[in-house]
Amino acid sequence: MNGLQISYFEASARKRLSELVDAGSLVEFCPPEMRQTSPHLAMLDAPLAFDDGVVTGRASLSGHKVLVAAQEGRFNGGAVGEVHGAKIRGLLDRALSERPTAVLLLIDSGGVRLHEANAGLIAISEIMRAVLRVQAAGIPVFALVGGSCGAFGGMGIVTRLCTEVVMSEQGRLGLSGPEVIETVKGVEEFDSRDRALVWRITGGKLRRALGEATLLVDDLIPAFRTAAVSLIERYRAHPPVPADLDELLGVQAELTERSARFAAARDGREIWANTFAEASRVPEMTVAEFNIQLGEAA
Amino acid sequence: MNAPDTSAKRWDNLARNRAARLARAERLASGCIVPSEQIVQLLEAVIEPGDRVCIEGNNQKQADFLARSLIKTDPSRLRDLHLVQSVLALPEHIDLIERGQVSRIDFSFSGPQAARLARLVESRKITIGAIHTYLELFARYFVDLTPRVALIAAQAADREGNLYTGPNTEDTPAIVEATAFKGGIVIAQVNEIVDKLPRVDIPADWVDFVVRAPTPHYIEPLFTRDPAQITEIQVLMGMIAIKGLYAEYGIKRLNHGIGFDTAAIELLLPTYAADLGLKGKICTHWALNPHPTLIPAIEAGFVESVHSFGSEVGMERYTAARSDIFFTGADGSMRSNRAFCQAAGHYACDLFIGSTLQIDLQGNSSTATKGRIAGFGGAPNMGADARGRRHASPAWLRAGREGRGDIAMPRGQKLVVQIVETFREHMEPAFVERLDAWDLAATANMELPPVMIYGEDMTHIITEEGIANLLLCRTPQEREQAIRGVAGYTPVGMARDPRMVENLRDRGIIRRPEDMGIRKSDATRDLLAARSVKDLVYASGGLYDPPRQFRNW
Amino acid sequence: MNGETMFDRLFGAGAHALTTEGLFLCGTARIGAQDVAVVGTRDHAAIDGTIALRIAEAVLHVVRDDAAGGKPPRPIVFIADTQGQALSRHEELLGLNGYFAHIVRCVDLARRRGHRLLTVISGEAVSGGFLAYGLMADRICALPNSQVRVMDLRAMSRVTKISLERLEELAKRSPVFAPGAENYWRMGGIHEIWSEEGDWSECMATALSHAANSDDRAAIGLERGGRLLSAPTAQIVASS
Amino acid sequence: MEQFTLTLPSAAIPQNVTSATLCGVVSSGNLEILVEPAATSDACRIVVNTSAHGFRDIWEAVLKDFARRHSVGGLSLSINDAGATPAVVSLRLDQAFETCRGELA
Repeated sequence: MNGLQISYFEASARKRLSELVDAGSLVEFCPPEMRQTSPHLAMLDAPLAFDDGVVTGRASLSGHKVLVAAQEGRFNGGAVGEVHGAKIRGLLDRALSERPTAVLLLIDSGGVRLHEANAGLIAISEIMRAVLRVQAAGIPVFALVGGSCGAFGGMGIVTRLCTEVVMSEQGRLGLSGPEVIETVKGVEEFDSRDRALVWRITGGKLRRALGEATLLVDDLIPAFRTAAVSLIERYRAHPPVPADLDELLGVQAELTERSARFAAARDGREIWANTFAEASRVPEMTVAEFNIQLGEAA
Repeated sequence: MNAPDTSAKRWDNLARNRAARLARAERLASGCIVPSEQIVQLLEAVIEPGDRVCIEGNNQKQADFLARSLIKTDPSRLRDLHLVQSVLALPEHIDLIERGQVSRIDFSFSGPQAARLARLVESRKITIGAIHTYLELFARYFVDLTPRVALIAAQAADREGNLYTGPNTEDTPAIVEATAFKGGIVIAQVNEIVDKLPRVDIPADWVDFVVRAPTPHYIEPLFTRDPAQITEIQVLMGMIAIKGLYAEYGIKRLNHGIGFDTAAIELLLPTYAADLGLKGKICTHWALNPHPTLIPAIEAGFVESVHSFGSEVGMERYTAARSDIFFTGADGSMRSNRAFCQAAGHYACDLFIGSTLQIDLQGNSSTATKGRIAGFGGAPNMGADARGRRHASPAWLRAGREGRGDIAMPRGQKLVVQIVETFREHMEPAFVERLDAWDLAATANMELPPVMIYGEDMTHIITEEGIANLLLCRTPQEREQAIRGVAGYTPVGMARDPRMVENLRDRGIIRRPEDMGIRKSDATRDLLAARSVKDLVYASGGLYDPPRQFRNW
Repeated sequence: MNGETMFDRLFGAGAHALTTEGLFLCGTARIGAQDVAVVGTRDHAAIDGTIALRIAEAVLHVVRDDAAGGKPPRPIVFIADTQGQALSRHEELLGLNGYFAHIVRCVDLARRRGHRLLTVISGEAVSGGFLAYGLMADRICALPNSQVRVMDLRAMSRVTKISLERLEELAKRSPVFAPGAENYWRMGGIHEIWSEEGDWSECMATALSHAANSDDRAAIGLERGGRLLSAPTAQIVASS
Repeated sequence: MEQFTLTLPSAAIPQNVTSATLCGVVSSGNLEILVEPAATSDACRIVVNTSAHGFRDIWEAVLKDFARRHSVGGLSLSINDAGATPAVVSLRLDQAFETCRGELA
């Protein structure tokens, strides 16, 4: 049918995965029919999902073996509970024995699931350590961020631990959600209902300009697929090596410089002004135009 | 023959009274320009007790500064007023009633103030003359409800008092015409006073005073629907409307109500309808505000002409750049006109489609709910057969044949369609045995239950279950079962006679999606030509400038 | 307890040389005969970019100095006292999560270089601030009366629309959502809770000797009965 | 949550279903449906878990119509619902059925 191409932002986790990897290649681990659901949600009389909001499996992507996890942002905001977190951690453990070409994490999460917050917090710290173990074994872990919940809380940290981060401009990445900041610090600090402002603080074009997202793509599943394939090809030739002292001292210097340069910044426009001749036009630019201008600036 | 006795009867009382009012105001103005800090004194000088006053406003622009100023006047001097105006939508409109300055109101729509108004009516603080349609109220301006003083809103004035109302011209010409030519006083609030206007929408000699408002008049972006909020069910109903109705009847000239259901139809035109080969065959001529969701259809070449009741915030540059489609002046900006567009919607369109809150078993529909006196604005004019119509079109003729059979005098009928999901949010059924309007009429002492569209005008109902064609029903029983037959799992729907409903389906009176060759699983949001406001901006080539609350970038 | 008293109890009087810089602290100490580095925060610090960079830098400098001096890698003791991440638009704009990820990488480098990592929760350990370094250690210990949580029950009740009474009732049966070091202990997120009466420097020495660089928290949570599904679920995905 | 199970007579699904399929997402006003093979070929077993209390009669009507409309004997449906309207439930049921048949085709 002559509609739009399939939006990554709007698709469910299962749809994203099925369109991202080679057709029919997904084999799911701990699939919904195992009904590994959250007893904690049940205890609080909240609705359950048969996969606890995350799909984990193996697939091929342009012929390469990958392990994949996709969080369902529409189920409890993609939040991490005990089972949900254990599935992602188990997938990363599996990578150590199965040695795929890459692990893809389709992150769409507000962070810890409040209904089982303690379990979620520990689970995320386990995922963080597992991501590092997988990378230390020479297997890249790619984060794809383009869903309605973005990547926040602990999953925002996990995203930044990944080898590469692919974002769409609709994707958002941060630590504390704007609503939390507004609730605690007041609307003057952060007006969470000003969606354009929220986007300028957390959105894909800001994260790409800061270099935190390594690729910015259109909000289309095939665009994410193309990006993932290109990363796989690149890392197949040069597997990741764990960060050494010099590299981390370099990052330290870079972040110190960022903090100093933008010591008073409170809006993405101030970051863009550093790179783009017409910073005010950045929000209106197409992804292609944005990438060209960013490339020229670099 | 004796000479006429001119002393016995004077024929220029209105003019002399007008002159007296202007004389009282003379010291307050320099030429026609009144400083904003003098506005309260001006109102007190020109308005007299018992006057019919119109404070311009619609569901779009509002003469808000003048309304705010009116409630600062001395209630002992300005009292017993009769408000004759399109809407009572600002808090100040109701404040004026609460201050005891108003004794009677005739209006069309009260939207956000509906609950406050209902309380005032119940406590007998105010008498409602009638709740009109817009066109009906405008008509009465020229018969028995002519304003004595009109307080209007314009974008700009020049120093002579010529007004530029631009894209948001809306009700202004109708109000000013009635007031100025019947000895009344016209006061305009403007956003700016300039040396040269882009064009003159209202000539200076129809305007008595101009005041520059401290803040620009408020305009509500009422016709913007964020495509992100359109549901799969609305996509499905949109597909049903296009394939089962628009294509079937060849609907070219039409009006859409506001809402996500109709926004879905607009966004399906360049995709679903184009795939069905319907470009150029349906939806070419519109009586419609510049809906942002119509942009993709316009860009796809679906649309030939759009005349508008009002404008829409953020659509100014787009409409100006598409002057082949929209009605624009020599200066390049659009001009709307609610009265003409209402007439166009009533007489020159073959179809009206809109949504509602309740439909009863006769097909009467209403958005009225208990405790709220809201009115319906223009919908009843759109959603009524134009019995005076004398020009034919294939769609109109076919509807007439279906409704009257072949034996009667050949005559067409307008297609009046309601599109609703069987349950609204919170599982409120859209189909009811009895409209809430009856209870409202009883508690508010209204002579008529507030019905938006009468059952006798309603020709089709679309729900997620399919289409009921009420034109083809031959008895009240058939009509009732046709309605029950698309009422889903509401109590009304569950009480259907399954055999009769199947019979109606065999006769094509009820058509299910599968009867029309529509696969429900095709109903996904990926079929929409825009999935977000940003998509609309891109579709417009950057010409559409959405208001802040619709921006997430 | 003031910082000095606490450090005296942890390391023995005179066996620590710590400097504080605002809410950040670092320095060296001894556990028995062992030299250790100490890095952490105090007074319920809200961790912002500045503190995050100081923590990361301190860890990198320990790694660098030990390597440069040809010394065996010293253990690093993290003192965790944080109310969580700083809540600010500016910090979000600059990507505070990325600063935290940087700490995590630095801690991971230390682990890979053979530094044993021990966390002592001395006041509060909350959410993101806790995730950034406290939860990354090999062995995590809590002093008595320390607070560990994501969100208090009142706030949780507001967000989840479940009544506070019901949450309090359920919290008696389940460790998964209510604040408390005890709950984290049952789930394996904290290895040890020390007692007020105990000899903390002895506890330190024992804890350090138990610090292994594998992540065994899910297994511990299963063993202690606080996290019954984590280990089995991960196992299903890891090896089905 | 309210839970109930229905076993509805329905003609046997023509194909042999061996694997499970999942359709939909559990989010406000939405639901997920897990379709699995079941032993009884002349009936469809449906387990409903819903957050909206007091609508069992409507659920039964919707599900009975579904079992009449399609040949779903031999299937077992498990539903997690977060307050979907009957329109959404019907749409999702049809999608689940088509997906399940599509996977076989």
